[in-house]
Amino acid sequence: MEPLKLDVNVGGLFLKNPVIAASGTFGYGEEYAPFFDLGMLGGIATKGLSLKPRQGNPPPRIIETPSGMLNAIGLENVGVERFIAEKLPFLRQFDTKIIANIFGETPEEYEKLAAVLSCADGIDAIEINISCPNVKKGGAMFGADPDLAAEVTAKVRAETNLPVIVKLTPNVTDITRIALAVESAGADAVSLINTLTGMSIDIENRRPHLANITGGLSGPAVKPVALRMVWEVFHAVKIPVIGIGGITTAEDALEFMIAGAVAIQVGTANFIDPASTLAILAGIENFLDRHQIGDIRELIGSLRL
Amino acid sequence: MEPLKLDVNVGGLFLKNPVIAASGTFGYGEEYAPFFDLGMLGGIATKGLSLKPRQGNPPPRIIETPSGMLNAIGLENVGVERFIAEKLPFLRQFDTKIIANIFGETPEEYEKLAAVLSCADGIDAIEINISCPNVKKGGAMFGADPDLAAEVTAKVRAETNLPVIVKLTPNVTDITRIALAVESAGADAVSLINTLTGMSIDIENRRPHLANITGGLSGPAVKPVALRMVWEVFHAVKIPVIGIGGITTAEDALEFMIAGAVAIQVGTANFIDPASTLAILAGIENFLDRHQIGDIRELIGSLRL
Amino acid sequence: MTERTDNLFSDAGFIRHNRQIAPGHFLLSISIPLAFPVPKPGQFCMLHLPGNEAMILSRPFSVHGFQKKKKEAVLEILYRVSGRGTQFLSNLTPGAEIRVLGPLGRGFWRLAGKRILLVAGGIGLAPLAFFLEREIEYGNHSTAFSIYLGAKNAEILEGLASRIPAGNQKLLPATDDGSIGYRGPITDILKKDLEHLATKETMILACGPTAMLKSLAELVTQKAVFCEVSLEERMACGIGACLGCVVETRNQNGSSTYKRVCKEGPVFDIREIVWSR
Amino acid sequence: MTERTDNLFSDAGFIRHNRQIAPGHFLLSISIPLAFPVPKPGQFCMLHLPGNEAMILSRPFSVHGFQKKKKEAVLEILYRVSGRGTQFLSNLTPGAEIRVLGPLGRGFWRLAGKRILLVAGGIGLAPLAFFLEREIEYGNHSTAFSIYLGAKNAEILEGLASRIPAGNQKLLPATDDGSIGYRGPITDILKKDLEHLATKETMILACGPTAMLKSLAELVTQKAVFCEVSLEERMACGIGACLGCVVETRNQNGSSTYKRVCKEGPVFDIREIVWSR
Ligand SMILES: Cc1cc2nc3c(=O)[nH]c(=O)nc-3n(C[C@H](O)[C@H](O)[C@H](O)COP(=O)(O)OP(=O)(O)OC[C@H]3O[C@@H](n4cnc5c(N)ncnc54)[C@H](O)[C@@H]3O)c2cc1C
Ligand SMILES: Cc1cc2nc3c(=O)[nH]c(=O)nc-3n(C[C@H](O)[C@H](O)[C@H](O)COP(=O)(O)OP(=O)(O)OC[C@H]3O[C@@H](n4cnc5c(N)ncnc54)[C@H](O)[C@@H]3O)c2cc1C
Ligand SMILES: Cc1cc2nc3c(=O)[nH]c(=O)nc-3n(C[C@H](O)[C@H](O)[C@H](O)COP(=O)(O)O)c2cc1C
Ligand SMILES: Cc1cc2nc3c(=O)[nH]c(=O)nc-3n(C[C@H](O)[C@H](O)[C@H](O)COP(=O)(O)O)c2cc1C
Ligand code: FES
Ligand code: FES
Repeated sequence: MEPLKLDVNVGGLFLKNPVIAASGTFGYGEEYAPFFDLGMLGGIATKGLSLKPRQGNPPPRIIETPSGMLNAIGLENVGVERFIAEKLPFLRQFDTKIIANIFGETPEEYEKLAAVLSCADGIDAIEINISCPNVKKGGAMFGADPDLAAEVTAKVRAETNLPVIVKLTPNVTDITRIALAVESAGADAVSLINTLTGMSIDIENRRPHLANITGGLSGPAVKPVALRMVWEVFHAVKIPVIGIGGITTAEDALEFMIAGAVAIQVGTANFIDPASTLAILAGIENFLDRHQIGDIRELIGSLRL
Repeated sequence: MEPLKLDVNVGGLFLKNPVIAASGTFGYGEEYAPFFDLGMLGGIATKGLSLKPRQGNPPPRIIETPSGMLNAIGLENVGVERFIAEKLPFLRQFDTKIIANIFGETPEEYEKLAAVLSCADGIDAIEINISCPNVKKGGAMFGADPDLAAEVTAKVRAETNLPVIVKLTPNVTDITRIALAVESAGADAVSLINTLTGMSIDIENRRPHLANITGGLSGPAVKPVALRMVWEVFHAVKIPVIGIGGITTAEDALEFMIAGAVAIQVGTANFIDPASTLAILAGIENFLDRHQIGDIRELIGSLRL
Repeated sequence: MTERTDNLFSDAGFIRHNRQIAPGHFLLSISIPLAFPVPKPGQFCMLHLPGNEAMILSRPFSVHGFQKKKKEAVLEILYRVSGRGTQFLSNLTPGAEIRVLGPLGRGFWRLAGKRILLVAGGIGLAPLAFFLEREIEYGNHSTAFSIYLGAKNAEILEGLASRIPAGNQKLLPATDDGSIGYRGPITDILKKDLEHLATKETMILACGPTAMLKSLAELVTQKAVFCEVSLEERMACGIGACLGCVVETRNQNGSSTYKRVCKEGPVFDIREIVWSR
Repeated sequence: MTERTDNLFSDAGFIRHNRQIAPGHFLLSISIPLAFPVPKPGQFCMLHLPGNEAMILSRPFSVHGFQKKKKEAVLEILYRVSGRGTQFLSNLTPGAEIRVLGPLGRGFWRLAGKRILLVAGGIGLAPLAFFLEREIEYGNHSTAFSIYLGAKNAEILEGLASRIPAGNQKLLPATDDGSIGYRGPITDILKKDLEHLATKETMILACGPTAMLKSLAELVTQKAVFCEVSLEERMACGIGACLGCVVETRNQNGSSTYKRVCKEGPVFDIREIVWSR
């Protein structure tokens, strides 16, 4: 029998399989290395990186919700310099693609981040996070406005030859407008969704569960919304779409790929089981086998209406 | 001991308690009458009414999702005339407030519906549904645009002396903009949220689970998003806010009231247990007792930051 | 329009036993309060899956058996594991609490007839066996019953057949793999038999997969035989409130309307249904 | 910066027993594969709640006991029902599968000392009892141990005390209602005792509610006694990846940093913590 073809091309980023660990849920890889060979993954998106190290928001930062969780980490990270010096060498040991997720408070910060990362050896793509709901400046502000989103994208595009992925926020009226804007501005791919803004209250003391008051909702609860948006964007743009949001099982991943995602990212599920990504990959292979599909690309966007 | 004060004023709609059955999940009341005295509820919002009867969307119309469900009923209803002739008399037997939920394809249709319902004896308020994601024309289209939302509101306002509640869609970038627009246009209250647009795919045959492809997500999964929006709108407008979205327990209802909702609606939970509304009401009373709060209004918007 | 059925029950029952009768097929016995109204064959219940809060909707199941005892009533459900909810159900053990809403919908019409053919596709036997049990109980001797039972293989067929109440009805088996009875769709046997039956004195009650019901629909429009089918559709409320469970039905004037399987059904005259999918 | 701990286990265990030791307090015994690395006192595990998919996050619990047997290892958890997850846990019965991730975090530092005071607020006893057990096991005779145990009432205190390994340590009880021992916060007794103890030769290990730890923090900054505390914070991953579980800590230069309870903790030098809430 022919071996299964699992490799996909995400706008110039070539992955050996479509399973990527999502930004912010996989640390810098180190924490998951005890559980399996990270080289089995298609790719790893790093925790969001900023120019300077960030402390993030005060705790409590997380709370469970029905089939989901809210987080307000606030983009705590070691900063791009220390990432390159201390974290990247570890990641580069593995035969997987490293996607640097970046975050800035101004378009210029994104620009500089792209420049710095393009010089660092071992980054395979840049994912622009214009969709973090948990920070006061930047983040989702850029992601909710097509013009700003395009500006950030264009600035990054000009600084790098790496594939540029723009990560979109679901907290908008029409996500296809933002997707089209960043496509025109030179994005090689879009990834969606980031978290939906949510809130949770401790009724006994009448305080928000999160110190930041609101946080980002992720996990199985958001899957239907994420899937709908992936399907909409897939039909609106020509660049590849990476599906994210509530993917916990291979079946979930397959829904996204059938809806049009060329690859998928696994976020919150990593917390449910540190080996989730592997189980998802194995389940995808199993499904292809069972349906005698030799190449995963046959599945992408194959929804029958 | 003083009796608990549970009554609330929703912009001129006086409810004996804050628990309302949500539109589209409680039929025209008849189906729930076998389970308890409907007169125990603060209010009942009817299935969305249109000028002419509507067939709704083809089946399948619903599918379960993690801690939630998608529906694409497509506003099947008997039409406003038959509602008044055949359904309203039944509802009026009970000592509860009847909120007519209305839906049109044009602002003029909303206007006519308001006129017809204002003449009918026994309607206590009108809830304008500008947020249904499951119909091609009208619905969410009006709810996503502040100007259109205001236009519909103003037209209804001009036709009726009944309290006018505008029901908002969560599928927008900034829900406070829509809330402010309908407030200026004369709304007496806003209710939120309607469903989040979502999708689900049957991977075995690669078809959408819903004939309508997409549907509206409701149930516990959406609660964090709904609560965040209620809190945002509560701080943005001066008119009262009705909280809706995933309310399944008294604790959920209390979260919304602490966040600023003067009343709450229970939707999907009616399917989980037909007597959910009563259990929620009992739980609220219990909480007030336990915390020695004599008047529920002390709770509204009492979130400590 | 809406029929009022005030005689409804929604409360906790307890699992008495939950035992496998064939691979993937289970018989669930629930002890419920005597207040549970006596269900008619063809009616169904909504079972709430206890514990797993991610599955919010109750699952609909036909009543397969019902007995009143001294202090409790016993409700029987025959089910097949076909997804995550039924998988979950199959793991529940005696003593577990389970919320039951029912009895729901309208049951089979009991028309006088010389001959009643019960056509069951797999787990579709559940309500038909209950129908037959009631007929036997009421001492209906003037009618001849035949059960056309299709299943995947002999093991499943025999497990299901063990649920047919004792009587002198005829069992006509068919399996997909021919491991017992006719090899092929059960409607094949039925078609042949119908050729030499007086259709006026015959009525058919059927429950099973859509493909079977579609074939049946073609069969009975050729032969003018009265036929009722129990349909399945995804449900949320089970009581007629959500409008989630509709099927397309034909009106007299040729136009079509949606009817609620949970309320106007689950049993319909087969001629009423528009078989689109 | 990040310590690499490759010695991690994530796999299914089975519940051996799950029994109430006092109202709302349970002892859970889990059989896990021998591959589970030997935990140090103060380390914790994440337990995945099986079945209820709406609760997606695993719950952190200190290791309360650990034994290697011939074919399996046994992990013991002592827990209090404090919310929906622990409520769910308390209903699990022997034989149920439960996923365990661990051992996690760093444990208590074992400094040589003449006198070790273990200060436990209620369920905070769980890791301290394990610490003591190991000391006794290793035959540490040169150190005197005292256990300061505060609880709501006598019933809970006695239930918890039954989990203290046999030895010749002193137990100093306090309850909120005075039904046994001192009436009031456990830190009151400790404060008095600290007055005539040579703080140089004394060290304190503590675990309990934030209010207790805060009083303790004040106490030990007055007296210069070495004190380690095990902290609690909401967790998602338990392994240092999500940055969800941070606490504010003081740096040498007076500035503050967030540290992950799951990775740099859960045990911290009490002086390091910025007690804001
Ligand atoms: C009136 C009626 C009577 C029924 N009687 C029986 C019976 O006696 N024995 C039996 O084994 N089955 C019966 N069914 C089918 C049974 O309800 C489904 O097999 C069951 O709901 C599947 O749930 P799941 O979670 O395992 O499947 P999943 O596919 O995981 O369920 C996902 C969702 O789809 C719904 N769903 C899936 N399949 C069906 C279906 N065929 N019909 C309706 N909803 C479905 C579920 O309720 C759930 O909301 C009946 C259905 C109806 C409508
Ligand atoms: C390192 C560590 C060790 C612990 N050891 C023990 C122990 O040995 N015995 C014991 O009974 N308890 C222990 N706890 C506390 C225990 O984790 C919580 O009581 C439990 O998570 C509550 O879950 P719940 O679903 O019942 O509560 P809910 O309040 O319903 O939980 C909602 C969410 O909040 C989280 N949460 C609630 N309270 C706490 C808390 N105090 N700490 C952390 N997360 C919380 C839950 O994990 C969950 O995500 C420990 C906590 C930590 C961080
Ligand atoms: C704790 C946490 C931290 C996150 N941090 C980031 C981040 O730094 N950058 C980013 O682009 N997305 C971040 N995300 C969003 C995820 O990458 C993902 O888009 C989202 O969680 C939805 O996917 P999921 O439901 O699979 O988790 C974070 C999510 C979580 C839960
Ligand atoms: C089956 C179904 C039908 C609905 N029909 C209507 C409707 O006719 N008009 C309307 O304004 N909202 C309708 N809704 C939305 C609900 O009233 C409510 O806003 C939403 O479901 C969120 O609340 P919940 O999570 O409590 O269900 C419907 C929801 C469901 C699930
Ligand atoms: S299931 Fe709700 S109307 Fe039939
Ligand atoms: S729980 Fe995730 S970093 Fe500590």
